[in-house]
Amino acid sequence: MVNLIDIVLMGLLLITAFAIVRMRDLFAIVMLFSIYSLASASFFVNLDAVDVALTEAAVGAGISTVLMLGTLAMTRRHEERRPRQPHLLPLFIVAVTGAVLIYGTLDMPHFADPAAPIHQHVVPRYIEQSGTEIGIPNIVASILASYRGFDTLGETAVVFTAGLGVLTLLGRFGRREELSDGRSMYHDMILRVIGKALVPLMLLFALYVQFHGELGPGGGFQAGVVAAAAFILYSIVFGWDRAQKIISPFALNIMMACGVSLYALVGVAGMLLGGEFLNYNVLGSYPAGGQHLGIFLVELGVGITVAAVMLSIYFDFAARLAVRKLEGE
Amino acid sequence: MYIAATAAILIVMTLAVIRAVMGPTLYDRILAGNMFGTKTVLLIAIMSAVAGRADMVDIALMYALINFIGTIAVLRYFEYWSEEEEKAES
Amino acid sequence: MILVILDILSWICLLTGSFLGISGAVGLFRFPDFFTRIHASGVTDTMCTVLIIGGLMLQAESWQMVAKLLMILLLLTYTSPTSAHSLAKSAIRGGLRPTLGSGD
Amino acid sequence: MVLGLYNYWIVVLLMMTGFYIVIAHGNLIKKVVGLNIFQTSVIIMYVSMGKVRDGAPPILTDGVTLYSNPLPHVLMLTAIVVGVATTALALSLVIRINEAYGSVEEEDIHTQEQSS
Repeated sequence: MVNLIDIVLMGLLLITAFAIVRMRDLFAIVMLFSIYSLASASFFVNLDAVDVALTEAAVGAGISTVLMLGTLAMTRRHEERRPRQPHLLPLFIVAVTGAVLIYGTLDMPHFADPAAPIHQHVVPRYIEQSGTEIGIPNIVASILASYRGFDTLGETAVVFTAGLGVLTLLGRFGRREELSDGRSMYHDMILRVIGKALVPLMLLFALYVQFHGELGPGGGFQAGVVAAAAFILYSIVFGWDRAQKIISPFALNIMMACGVSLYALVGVAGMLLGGEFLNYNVLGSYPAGGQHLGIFLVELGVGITVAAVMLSIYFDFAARLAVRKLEGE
Repeated sequence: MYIAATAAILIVMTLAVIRAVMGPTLYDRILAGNMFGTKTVLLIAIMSAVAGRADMVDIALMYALINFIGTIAVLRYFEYWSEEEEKAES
Repeated sequence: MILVILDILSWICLLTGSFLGISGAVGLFRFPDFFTRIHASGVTDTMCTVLIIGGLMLQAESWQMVAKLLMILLLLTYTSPTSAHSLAKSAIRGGLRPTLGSGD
Repeated sequence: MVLGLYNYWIVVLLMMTGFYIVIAHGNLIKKVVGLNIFQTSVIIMYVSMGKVRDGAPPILTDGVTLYSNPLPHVLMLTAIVVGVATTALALSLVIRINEAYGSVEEEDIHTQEQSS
């Protein structure tokens, strides 16, 4: 059954990708891209990558679709039909690169081969030892937050930097309370009622994903995205100006920085207590307890940063849209 | 029995993708995307039932929540565009 | 005995659900215009979800699984008619009209 | 013998589709979508390398000994979130370009640059 799902989903991915190449309507492209990412996420579940699937589900169908639609609202909807130089050169480059890559795959071990080199080094130790060394069932979480905690600190910093970048590119400083992004969907009663019921559910689910991440799929990255998505839903249904009154952009900027700092401070705390940077063993009275505390705090930091960055990015886009509307009038 | 349900859902997904690629209107594409989303939820639920693991159902739950946002966001921007067009006409 | 009955019930649920799903997809694929298509998918989608998730619930090994599936069921029964409704409404507002028959 | 590699080949095809969109199309938004397709296909590549036949998801459960490889999952999980953050950055650049040049087509921007 794994292979059946695998082949069908691969086929669907190919169909969507080719359709995206041919399509001119950018809106249709965004829709197809969201289908593409849904299909790839079910593909990840099929290949046992539950954490990756959770992330892709939250990011691909939610945040990136919303951001792309926001961009389309501010630019234009159609790709200009314009004869360019014959497509032969790009096609040739692509064909050559593809042929080289396929030649490269010939040396790779077969799909799902348990004897592949990738499964022989480092990983057996993670799988065998993480249960006793870290003491949490989700191996992905223990690698993410503990064994490779330094990597994750870097990634969190990258997310933070991207958030800052969007803020510098699109954010307008100064008063923006009087702006609004126009008629919200507030007039639609069914949507309003359902939205009101769903937002708290999503926030609850975000907390569940955050704190259950050590036992099942989940963790700071996913939880942050879901929390941001809840506020985005609120903002879409009730209007951006209302959402801003609940959580102000200034507070978001502070949260962005606080999350990364929390992560780094946990590392420094390890150093002060006599271990290495990001060594959680020394945080508690016994190593596994220290690991628990460390992973909990680190994931919390990641969650706060990711949620704040995603929401701040969305608010920046919405603010730009509102400014555009104001200038257009 | 699971395999029959899986096959049925995969067929539905394929038809939905074809509809999304063919169009012809944007609403058809959104409808197909929405249907693809609900069927993805079901597919993942079945996969986790086959694996017998309750924690994989979380992913399906996540989809059920997020897919809704996608659809609503699309409709929101549709309204935005129709406002723009109204303004352009008046 | 009870297990066999549960098995048979869940099979019936899964099979009917799959059938409904496929009929909805065929409708989505074959029907002539947007409103008939949304009719096809909107009518079958919810029932298909209820049946398939219900079938899985009958097979579930733990109460945790049942509770989570129930959550999915609730969410989908909330969101999927809502999005179908908003979509149809938005299509009407966007100027799309059903193609009507020739009146014969 | 070669059939065991079909997964990687389809991934290469997907990757090249994304690459083609990036180099052959002039619309900046479409280029961003192309980059995203490329990125997703790289993620699929890594995740397929991590799959072990009959393996379980890498969450420790009693009675299961064979797990799929968790390391690619960790790397790709962060890559997805970083990917969406950088996509947002790219999109905001596109918005600023559109404000400055009034177009998101590469050729329009180029001609405007030439004439000024």
